[in-house]
Amino acid sequence: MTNRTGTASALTLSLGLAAALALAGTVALGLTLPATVEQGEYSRLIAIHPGLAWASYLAFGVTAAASALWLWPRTRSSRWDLLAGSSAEIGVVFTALTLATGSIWGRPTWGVWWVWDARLTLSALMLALYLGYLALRRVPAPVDVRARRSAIAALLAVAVVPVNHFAVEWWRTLHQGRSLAQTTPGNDLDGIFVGVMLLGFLAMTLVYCWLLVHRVRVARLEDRLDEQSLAVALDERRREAVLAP
Amino acid sequence: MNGYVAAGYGITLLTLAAYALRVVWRGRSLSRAASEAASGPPVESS
Amino acid sequence: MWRDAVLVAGKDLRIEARSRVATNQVAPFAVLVLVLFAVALDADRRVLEQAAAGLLWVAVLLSTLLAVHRAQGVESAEGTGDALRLSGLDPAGIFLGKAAAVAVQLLALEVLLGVGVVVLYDIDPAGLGTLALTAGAATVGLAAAGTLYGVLATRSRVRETLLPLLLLPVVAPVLIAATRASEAALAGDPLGAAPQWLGLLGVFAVMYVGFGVVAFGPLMEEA
Amino acid sequence: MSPDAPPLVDDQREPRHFDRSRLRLGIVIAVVCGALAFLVIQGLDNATTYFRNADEAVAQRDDLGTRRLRLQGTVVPGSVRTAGDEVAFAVEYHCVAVDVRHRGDPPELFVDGIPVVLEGAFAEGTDTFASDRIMVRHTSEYRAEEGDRLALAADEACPA
Repeated sequence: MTNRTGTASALTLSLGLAAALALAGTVALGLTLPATVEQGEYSRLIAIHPGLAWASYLAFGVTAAASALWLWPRTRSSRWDLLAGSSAEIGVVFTALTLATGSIWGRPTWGVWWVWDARLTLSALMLALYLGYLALRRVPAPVDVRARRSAIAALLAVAVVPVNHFAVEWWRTLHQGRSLAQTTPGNDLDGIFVGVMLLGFLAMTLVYCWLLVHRVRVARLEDRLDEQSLAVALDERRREAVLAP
Repeated sequence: MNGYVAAGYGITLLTLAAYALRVVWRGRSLSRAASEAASGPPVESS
Repeated sequence: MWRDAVLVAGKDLRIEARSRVATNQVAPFAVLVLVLFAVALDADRRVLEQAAAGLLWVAVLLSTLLAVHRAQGVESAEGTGDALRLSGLDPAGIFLGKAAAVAVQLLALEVLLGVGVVVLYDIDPAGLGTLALTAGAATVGLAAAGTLYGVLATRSRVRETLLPLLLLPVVAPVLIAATRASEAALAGDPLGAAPQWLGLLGVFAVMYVGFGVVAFGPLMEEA
Repeated sequence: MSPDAPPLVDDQREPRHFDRSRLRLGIVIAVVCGALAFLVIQGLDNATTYFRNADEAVAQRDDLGTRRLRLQGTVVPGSVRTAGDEVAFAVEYHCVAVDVRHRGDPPELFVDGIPVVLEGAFAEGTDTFASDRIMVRHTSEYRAEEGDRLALAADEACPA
């Protein structure tokens, strides 16, 4: 596979296929969920919204774990830094989508687009924190400096994830409690909804993995090209210096 | 189908597709640039 | 560690006292923010009264950005940062010293803003003990988090815009908790909510002082 | 260890420095964990952040005055009356009911027997809550639309 261009491989092809299948299944089943008493048709959004939120937690968790592995001297390797940055970027996409779908669900069901309860406030803060993290990564700096800085920032930022997850239990929120902890086992309809929701979790996880592999490869290419262009520039500068007199 | 539901699904699928395309496309252009750079800068006659 | 902290704090405060930037620019800026809010909301005096606590802490937050920016700017000029790094001082001490210097400036500023709120917004200063505790805990948290993120954002050309983006989400809990605690204190705390918010402020302060003590060393080694 | 072979100064210093930073890291981790644990315990305790339940609001009626707050309760079945641009109904929580007057249109999914969060304040001198926003609070339980709605209201029966 020497002549291929791009970041695809057998791994991403199979991951992508699985992700597409799971996502298609989620959408098909999600859109045909029965309407419910409390929420009418709007309960159909449960197929995607919790899955997106889960994928964003997963992405930020991976960022934190990779950052810790970079900081630990025995496992230090540039690959953890690239993984952390790539995962955070995907996590930001998922967080933004979580907020968007939640807002779209909230308007007809709660009656408002947005409220400042603990869950929503923390989700917004989570998005802002990781936007800051990505901005920090974009600051031009030597690779090692960037890695150390962003690893520490990632470890500081990740605290918001568990607090956000349990916020619905620690504080009173307009947002409903954690979905899986709240269902009643005897209720058939709960079973259907939980099943579709779990399929949504699977689909979003696969989409995340597929995106992550591609994004890490892109990040590695970016770094390599930066190094090369730096080397070329230095080379030219040297030649100019030799030719100048 | 209800507008809010459609909007929720639509925004999710479109955003994910757009982001995925961006990443893949960037990977292609970068790997092309990398292979060009590896084979040396294009020779220019001066 | 503690002796180094006192040294660095004394140095930073002396620089601030001599340069007079804090008294001539930061303090007037903070008061200006209060005045602008007052002008914007003056039509309904009740709104101003209800929002006083929030506005006070927003003004403090904006001033924190300036103070942190100054504290880092002192080190990035003319290689003083390198001198500090090579001085053999304990990084944790440097962190505590710089944070303490910022905290002292912020406390002075909060007293000034408090008086400003009483005068400009016509607030009856009640619950002074709770207010003092709130200001103390919030200031320690703001100074510690500010100093930590200040050094993260330092040495980059986009520092002016990067620091607010990094710091504001982090200190948002301080803004919320300090505002709620101050509101409760001003109303005489009829519902007993102030201690809970004070607890949150204390937790935040302890956590960020801890993070700073551990993380400041590795962050200073870079660059 | 033999007493006649004193260790080199460097040998003694390096591990001490190492231990110290280790110790410091340990202390900080312990302190941060303690602080987080405190937050969790306090958070579990601290239930008053976003809204007050109807029974608590009634108990705190005197302290609340005409302060704005959020009030949570279940819409008492059969209590909803519409008059002009106002809706009057009652919400209850733990068998304590509060009369509500709401200005404006209630949300689409507003019906008897659902839990709602209201924004507003007690009207001066009365125990009526003047609300200007109704938010419907949902649980994660799902019931098919054809199922009867009375099942929702019958969950908690109060002594008359």
